[in-house]
Amino acid sequence: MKKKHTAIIDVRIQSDDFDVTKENNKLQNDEPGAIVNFVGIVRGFDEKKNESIKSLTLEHYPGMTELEIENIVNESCERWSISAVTVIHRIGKLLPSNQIVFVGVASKHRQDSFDACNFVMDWLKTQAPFWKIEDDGNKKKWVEFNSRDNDAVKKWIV
Amino acid sequence: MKKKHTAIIDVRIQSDDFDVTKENNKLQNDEPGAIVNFVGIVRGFDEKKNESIKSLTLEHYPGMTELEIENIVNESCERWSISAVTVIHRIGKLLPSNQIVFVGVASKHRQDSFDACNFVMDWLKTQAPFWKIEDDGNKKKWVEFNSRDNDAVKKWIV
Amino acid sequence: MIIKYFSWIREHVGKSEENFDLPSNVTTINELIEHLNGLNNQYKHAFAKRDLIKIAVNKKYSPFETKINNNDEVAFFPPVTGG
Amino acid sequence: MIIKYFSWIREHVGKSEENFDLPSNVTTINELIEHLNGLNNQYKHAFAKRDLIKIAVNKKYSPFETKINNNDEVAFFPPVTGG
Repeated sequence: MKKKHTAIIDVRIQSDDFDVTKENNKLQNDEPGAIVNFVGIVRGFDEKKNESIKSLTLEHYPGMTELEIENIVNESCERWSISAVTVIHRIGKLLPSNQIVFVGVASKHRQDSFDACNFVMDWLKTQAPFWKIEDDGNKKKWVEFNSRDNDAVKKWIV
Repeated sequence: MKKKHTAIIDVRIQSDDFDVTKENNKLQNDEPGAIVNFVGIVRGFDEKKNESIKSLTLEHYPGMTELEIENIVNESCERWSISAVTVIHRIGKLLPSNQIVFVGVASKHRQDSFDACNFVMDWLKTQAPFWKIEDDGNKKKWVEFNSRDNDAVKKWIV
Repeated sequence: MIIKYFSWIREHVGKSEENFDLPSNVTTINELIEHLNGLNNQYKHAFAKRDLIKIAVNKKYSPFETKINNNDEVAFFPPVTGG
Repeated sequence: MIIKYFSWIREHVGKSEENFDLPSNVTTINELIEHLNGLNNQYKHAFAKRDLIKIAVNKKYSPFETKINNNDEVAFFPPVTGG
């Protein structure tokens, strides 16, 4: 049985930075008791390749990106009782320590927010059409898909 | 086997509000790739009692509160790879829509932050010596312990 | 010993903290509660529902059977409701 | 039809998008890739590793066997790396 869809959903793809406090204020619809945020941060070091990173640049598939993220968010709203969800993903050039992605979920009971936020991030990593290219100062390399991310979504497949 | 303890831990009990953006900036130790935040919000309605709430007031056991939260945070640092944890819990009088509690966890890999943040909140709810009294405008009532919270910690007991 | 009371237990007892000379025949939390119950009805009322009483000895959760001495800090409070 | 290319597939093909008249004998994604491979080595290079190619037809993930027609928007890209 599917839950009634009353969550306020906000999905944004933007080059601008975001402010978590402001985003949390917007999530305060329908008196949530709980807000869970995920913030992804650009790291300055690639452990797999043992290389430092000067910058990375993100491209995406406009139109499909929004559709995919909305599908994931809608699915999370069917699985958990949620009052509002915001997903922001930055594109363009980003530097180490920059914020890259925000997922904020508001709900009455905290476990719904924890699970839905985790679910949205896991699926976003495997489904949303973004691609990163890393610049170490000398050469640029496309980031390879991380198989950990395929493992991460398995916990949601029942 | 226990993990090496290198996380930066910050536990604060305060009447002042907090700013999630500022707290996240402080959590950016050791180049985390992921930050997960939990923010608890005062609700203006008690569903169990079907009553609106004008305000609530929190008291706690100074000294023991900090010890209990530090124990919980230390335990989370042994279970997951974490670079920094901040816990802020407000005391005194709070109004509906006010922030009441913040748990922020930074880590390299996102699942560590999700699990540790969830773990800290669940144990904080059952172990940290805080007590809430609700004021509906006419009378004040001590909030009763929620048995859901005892169920919530069971998932961490292995 | 210092005894601290919180939440509605504090309200029933009528104080948040007291300095208390532990009698030599009182050696456990259980015996302390019995002793206090004998002093007046406020304690009796506060301690009436044992399953709603949590105990900390020196700021650590402790069971009713815990041995105590006159240097300890003992606290009585209901199940917690923070977060 | 519109064909879009992303990430290193875009770099190999040398363009991000093209308008393409679908020949009548090309009815699936598999056949489209074979057809493009016959045009020049850039396509051949781009499509060399099938297990690294994801396909979207009209902005939805689709398998290699998907039937296509001249009104579709087809996109080729490697496994995603956002977040």
